[in-house]
Amino acid sequence: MSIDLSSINKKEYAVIMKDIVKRFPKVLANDHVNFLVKKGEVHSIIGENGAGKSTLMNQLYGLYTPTSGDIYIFGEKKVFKGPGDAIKAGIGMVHQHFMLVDTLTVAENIVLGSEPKRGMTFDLKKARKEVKELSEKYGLFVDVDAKIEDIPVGMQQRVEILKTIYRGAEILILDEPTAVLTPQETKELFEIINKLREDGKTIIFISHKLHEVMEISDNITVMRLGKVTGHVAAKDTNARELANMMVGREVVLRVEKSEKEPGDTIVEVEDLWIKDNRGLDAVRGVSFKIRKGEVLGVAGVAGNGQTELVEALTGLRKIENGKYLYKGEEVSKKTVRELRERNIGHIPEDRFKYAMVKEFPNYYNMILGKHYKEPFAKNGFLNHDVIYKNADILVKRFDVRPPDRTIPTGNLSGGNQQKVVIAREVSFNPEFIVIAQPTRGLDVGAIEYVHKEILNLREKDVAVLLVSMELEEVLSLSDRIIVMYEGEIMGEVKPDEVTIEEIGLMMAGHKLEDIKLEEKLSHGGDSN
Amino acid sequence: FKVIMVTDVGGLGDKSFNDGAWAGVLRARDKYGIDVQVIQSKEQSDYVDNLSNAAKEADVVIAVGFMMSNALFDVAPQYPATKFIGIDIAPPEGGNVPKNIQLYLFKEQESAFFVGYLAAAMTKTGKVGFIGGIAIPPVERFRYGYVAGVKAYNDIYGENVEVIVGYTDSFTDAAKGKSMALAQFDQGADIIFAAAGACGNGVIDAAKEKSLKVYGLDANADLAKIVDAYYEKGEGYFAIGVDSDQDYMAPGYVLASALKRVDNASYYGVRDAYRNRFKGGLEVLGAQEDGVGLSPMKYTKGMVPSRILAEVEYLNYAIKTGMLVVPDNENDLNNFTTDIEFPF
Amino acid sequence: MKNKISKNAMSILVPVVSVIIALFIAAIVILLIGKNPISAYWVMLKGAFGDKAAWAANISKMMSLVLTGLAVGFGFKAGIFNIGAEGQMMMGAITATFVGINLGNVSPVFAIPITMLAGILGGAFWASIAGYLKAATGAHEVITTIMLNWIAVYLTNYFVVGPLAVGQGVPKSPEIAQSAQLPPLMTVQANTLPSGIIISIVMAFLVYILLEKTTTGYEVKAVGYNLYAAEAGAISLKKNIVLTMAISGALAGLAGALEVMAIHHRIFADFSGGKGFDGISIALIGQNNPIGIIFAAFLISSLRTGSNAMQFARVPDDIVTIIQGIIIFFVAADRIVRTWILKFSSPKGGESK
Amino acid sequence: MNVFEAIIASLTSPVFYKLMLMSATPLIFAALGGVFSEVTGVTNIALEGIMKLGAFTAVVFTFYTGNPWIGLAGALIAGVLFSWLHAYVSIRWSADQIVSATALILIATGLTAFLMEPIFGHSGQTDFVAKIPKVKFEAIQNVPFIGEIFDEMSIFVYLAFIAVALSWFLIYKTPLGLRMRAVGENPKAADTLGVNVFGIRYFGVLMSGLLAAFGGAYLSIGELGQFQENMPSGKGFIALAAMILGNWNPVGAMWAALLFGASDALNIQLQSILDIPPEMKALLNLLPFLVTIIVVSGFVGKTRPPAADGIPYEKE
Ligand SMILES: Nc1ncnc2c1ncn2[C@@H]1O[C@H](COP(=O)(O)OP(=O)(O)OP(=O)(O)O)[C@@H](O)[C@H]1O
Ligand SMILES: Nc1ncnc2c1ncn2[C@@H]1O[C@H](COP(=O)(O)OP(=O)(O)OP(=O)(O)O)[C@@H](O)[C@H]1O
Ligand SMILES: [Mg+2]
Ligand SMILES: [Mg+2]
Repeated sequence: MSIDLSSINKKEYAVIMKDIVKRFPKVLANDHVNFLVKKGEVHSIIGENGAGKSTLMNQLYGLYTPTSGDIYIFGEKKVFKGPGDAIKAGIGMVHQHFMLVDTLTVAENIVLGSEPKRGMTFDLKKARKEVKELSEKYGLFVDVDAKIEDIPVGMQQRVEILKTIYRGAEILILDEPTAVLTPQETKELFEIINKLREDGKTIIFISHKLHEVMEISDNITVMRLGKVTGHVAAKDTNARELANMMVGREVVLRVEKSEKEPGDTIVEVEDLWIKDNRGLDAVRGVSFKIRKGEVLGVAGVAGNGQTELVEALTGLRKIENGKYLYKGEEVSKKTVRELRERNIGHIPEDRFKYAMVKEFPNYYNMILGKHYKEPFAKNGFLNHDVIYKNADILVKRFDVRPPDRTIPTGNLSGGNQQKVVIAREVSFNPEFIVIAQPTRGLDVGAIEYVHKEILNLREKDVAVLLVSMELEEVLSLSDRIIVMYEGEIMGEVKPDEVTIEEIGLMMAGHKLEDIKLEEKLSHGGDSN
Repeated sequence: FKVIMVTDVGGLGDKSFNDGAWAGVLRARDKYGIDVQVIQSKEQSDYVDNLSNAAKEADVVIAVGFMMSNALFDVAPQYPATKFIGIDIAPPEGGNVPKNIQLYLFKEQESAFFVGYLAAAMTKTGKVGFIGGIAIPPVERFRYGYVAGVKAYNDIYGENVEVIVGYTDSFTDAAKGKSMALAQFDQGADIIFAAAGACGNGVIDAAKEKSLKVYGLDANADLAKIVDAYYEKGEGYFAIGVDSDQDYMAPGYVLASALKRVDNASYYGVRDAYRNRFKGGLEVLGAQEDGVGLSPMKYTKGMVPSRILAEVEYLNYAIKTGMLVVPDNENDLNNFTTDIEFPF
Repeated sequence: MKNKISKNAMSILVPVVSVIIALFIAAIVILLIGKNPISAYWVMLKGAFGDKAAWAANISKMMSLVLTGLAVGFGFKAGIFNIGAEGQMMMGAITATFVGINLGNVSPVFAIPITMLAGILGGAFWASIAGYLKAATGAHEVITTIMLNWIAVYLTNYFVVGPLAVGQGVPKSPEIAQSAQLPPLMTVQANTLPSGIIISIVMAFLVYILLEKTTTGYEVKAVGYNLYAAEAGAISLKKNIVLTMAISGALAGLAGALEVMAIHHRIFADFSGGKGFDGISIALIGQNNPIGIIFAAFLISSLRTGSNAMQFARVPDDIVTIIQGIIIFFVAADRIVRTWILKFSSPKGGESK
Repeated sequence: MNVFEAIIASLTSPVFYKLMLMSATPLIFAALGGVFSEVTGVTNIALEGIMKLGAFTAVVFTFYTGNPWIGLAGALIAGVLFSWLHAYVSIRWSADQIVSATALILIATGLTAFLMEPIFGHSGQTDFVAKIPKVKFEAIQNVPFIGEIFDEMSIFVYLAFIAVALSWFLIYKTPLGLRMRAVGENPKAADTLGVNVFGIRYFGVLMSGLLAAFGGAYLSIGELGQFQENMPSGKGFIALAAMILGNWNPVGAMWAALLFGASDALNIQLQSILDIPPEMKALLNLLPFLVTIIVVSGFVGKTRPPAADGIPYEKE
């Protein structure tokens, strides 16, 4: 599938990528890709994990050099030696994994590489001023003097966008910008995108969330296995059709959970207090119960104590105060190992950091946490036969690809890494499991899979604490939902008895009873 | 006729006993036209290997340095046809020296005695310093002799010159030697004897720096100017060298050197072997045997009153004739007194 | 990808080629000072392997190098940089000597293991200080082990001129009991082939088993690769850091004990001769693999033994330090070497990747 | 005099401060070198080797030209060239930085020992050469206590503190410094903004060579006028510790070096003041090392290296 450049008006296009081939030592990541973006449009790219979206964009941004193929920016042919060239050509990119320097301030991050100077010194004052002005102009609120490590992801996202605007980007690439945002933040982002579009900027948007793509795009390009498999205008399609185009089969976008009566209470948390890394109270007097076969969802904007809660419940963080009862036993002072001994499982939110040892082969990652116990070990010696067999079974049962127990887990794609982690935790037969952000960055196919596994756990009478920023996910999987704001619980609701607005209000810090009260007042006799 | 000298880990260039021993070997070469070679040891466990290899090739093997004792006594019996010379090496614990080994030890205390006396006589502050490397026996013998020399001066003149003692715990860290010398100068010492290998270079440097300041001279000032300045100001700082004649290292600032004629030992040993007069056994070289002594003080003679020079000369005579025995251990040092009276 | 050289072949080829390059560069240097490199190397070869005595000297050196290499390599596996093998080796020697001279009249069956254990515990204790400080306060092990090295040096000096001093001459401790001395495998004139080498090699295999077959090894590696995941995987970081340091120190301490028991029979100042620091090079050349470390230790001991002999060809032995440096340099720059190997082995020349 | 009085006597003497500065100066230079390299993300445990080569080259150049300033220049060039080897393999070839630095230490040790014979005709230590002259500032000279401290002080001591100030300024107040810190924390982020990651890292490592060589030159032509085989005697490693203790910050590294210098000075002075047996005096030499350990674990706690320190940056 080649395009004839003479037949189109090059001037109309902000970006033309023609016949792009990008070959990595082991994969053909882009296979003769043609990709055209009109000036001033929002153009989305969708596709499964590993389809080659990021790779394509990295070439547009000068990070990778195409193996072959040409790039035209505003009709002019360009060869980028590095991001510097791309920046000069008016391209800005917000990467899938944030490219921020944690220890520098917001202003420093934004001006890095094109710093304002006074004499030979770096003019921080001017940098702060310019950033402030820009942030006001586009409504991208940031705290210019805060260090990146101290600000929430939503603000980090805005910093990333400001970085591109600061350099005068005309073409903005946003690679999965919403993966870590709350619905509210996503909404704000879309407002910003619309503002930028009105400003005449061209935007390339990558996302796995099809309803977002539907909402924001003018045009959509679908990629599969390194190739472009389709172009559609957003107005001519729907989410289901897009999903099918991406995956090449029917996908269930929303799982249905069974009707089920939960069992006895197994986890009971009362007035829990936990501190964050800086020593501030991150969780403040939280209480809840979870019963067997029940999924308790935790919703909330990231950074409101969920991470600390998860770490505390799994023994990774000290509980300052309060009760943590598990099967009637006080376990708040127990170590990770002691909790694991009691069949408490954990699927951490940061896969790379907490869930696996990248360098270990799959068979080792599949025993991490019970590696010292029978049948995997005896008298301090590992039982490799059992370990291999265990891995073979899990690889098969959880459909890990490629199906090879010896591959270092770090060499798998994100979705398959998550499968390894889930396989491990499920195989440990937990009675209580803490699951955090289980589908972050995964494509629709993989998400479907993970959701099914979580419901399977529920079927098996496991108590599940599910922390997720995906409201959809929490709503569809949980039996009950608690919403956290600044370390406190704003309220507890059942998914089918709550509206998105109500949850949104709670996430913004309104207590459930206040919301109910207000509703009663405003609607008067309407409801009852 | 081939001679191979094996150094200890200090190696050549220590401007101390390895260099001294090699100088003696070279003297023998020039005199007798023999073939000589040096092998340097990198670590303690090389000694056996190097001595053995040398023994296979040479008629005479010289082991330099007390560190090599064990290796020498292990190797020598295996090569009865080769003659071994052990410099600064004491006999094994039992006391029996294998027949093919000639050992040389030194009465370091005697040479240190001279410089101790000299320092006590020359100090303007009533305090003198001693800087040792690691407190090994030869270093300690230097200290005993030095302190005894000061005591002798105090006894004779009813003075109370004090000795400040410090250890760098290294034979190589010149920077530390310098710092320690500056500290001792600060404590009131004006003359310091360094028995600390290459650390001593730092001590000499410190003395020079302090003196330059007092004299108001620059670093390249010639000797005559230094001597004049010393007399004019009536004070100055000195280092005292060790082992070989180190006076040249900073002319006018090194008062004297306590010589340990390692060169004589290696020369005697090679000469005897060459002339088939090799006896084996232990020989302790003192002032009497020209094994230790005072440097000629080529640069500083003009700064020392002739009476003091004469007294030192007399003490030398006293030691050589056995009138005076310099202590070589802590106990004797504590009990040391002298009733020497100068005949002039 | 036409000329595929297997990963295993490559991991052997790289050090071998590095050695060749280093010898080549050193040959040029030798030529520059007007000596004949071929005869110099020939003497060196003979010096390292030429006769039984050469082998004995060579293996004597190798004995503790294997252990210090293992000590450093084990630390690296756990993500800990133990620069302190030197000090741990000295402490091991001190404790082994302490026990060895105070044993009285017991049978070697007890004396040997007890003395050896004393050395192991001495080294382990010394390293554990750094491990404990890291675990408890976060003190960087590079700082603490460097400082502990110096302290060990000064303590050794103190013991041999102070409380343990014996006899005149060399400042030294008394000889350890006859029963605690490891009998040599073979005596060639003054050189002995120490039986300690067997212990070293066995230790290498034990470390291999520890790393590959036990839960301890699993945990140590997990912590080394990713301490966050390890912690979430029910592995106690603090316990592991202390344990890793202790094992690393135990290996170095054993090196000290073997030097005492098999070779010197006592301690004296400066007896370790930098073997602890050599452990770093050896671990690196052996790529932290216990079996690789055996060969790396043998390489270094051969170079050292050979270099002593090379002086008879009137080539300064310092050239060997340079050679060792160049070898390690190319081990570091293994990618350069790989590229060269690929170029060289590919018929067309070039075109890798 | 009891120990307490001895310590007071020592601390109230100007010589204590002089010795502290002398002992700290080479450490400051080398530790700054370490900071430069590691701030950009390349570890450099080769400081000891670079100092050694710097000390040696300084003497060699002074020996041939008679001018110690040319000696200093020679040392700096040698330091930069030598550290380039580390930079080249670490940056261009993603070499393991600890391995490469270990190699440099060995090469420096071998090379200096090897070259001494052909150049000076003997090994072990070089001949004496001219030193960089000491400086005097009349203004300081006349202040009572302070004047004595800075009496006859090597210009290197002043330069060390100027270097601290300049380094701090460069790293924290200039665009280049911002880029250095960014590259050391997150090279990829810097790269995506068009910052030349490799170039900055080269700069950091070469600066570390320059500064460590400065420290080496101080030891040889700054104080002694001679090179000795053992020359830095482990000071490069202690500087490494000072860099870590100073939390990879020029000013912090300076304080750490001064702390070490102070405990070293105290050891030396106490030996001169206290009347204790020789082996106890020898034991006092432990002091600086003990103090460092105690400070590291007691007071400072965790220090944090640049996030990308020691990790090679690879583009694709
Ligand atoms: N640096 C690289 N080296 C080698 N292979 C790579 C590299 N980056 C990507 N690939 C390969 O290219 C393929 C495409 O990856 P890419 O990151 O572009 O996918 P993607 O479409 O962005 O996926 P996702 O939705 O997960 O972000 C991957 O499957 C991988 O095999
Ligand atoms: N820098 C790299 N070098 C070599 N291979 C890489 C690199 N980055 C990624 N890969 C390869 O790319 C494949 C997929 O990686 P990638 O992270 O792009 O997955 P993905 O399919 O995009 O999944 P996800 O969206 O969950 O991250 C893996 O097999 C991995 O080996
Ligand atoms: Mg990806
Ligand atoms: Mg992607």
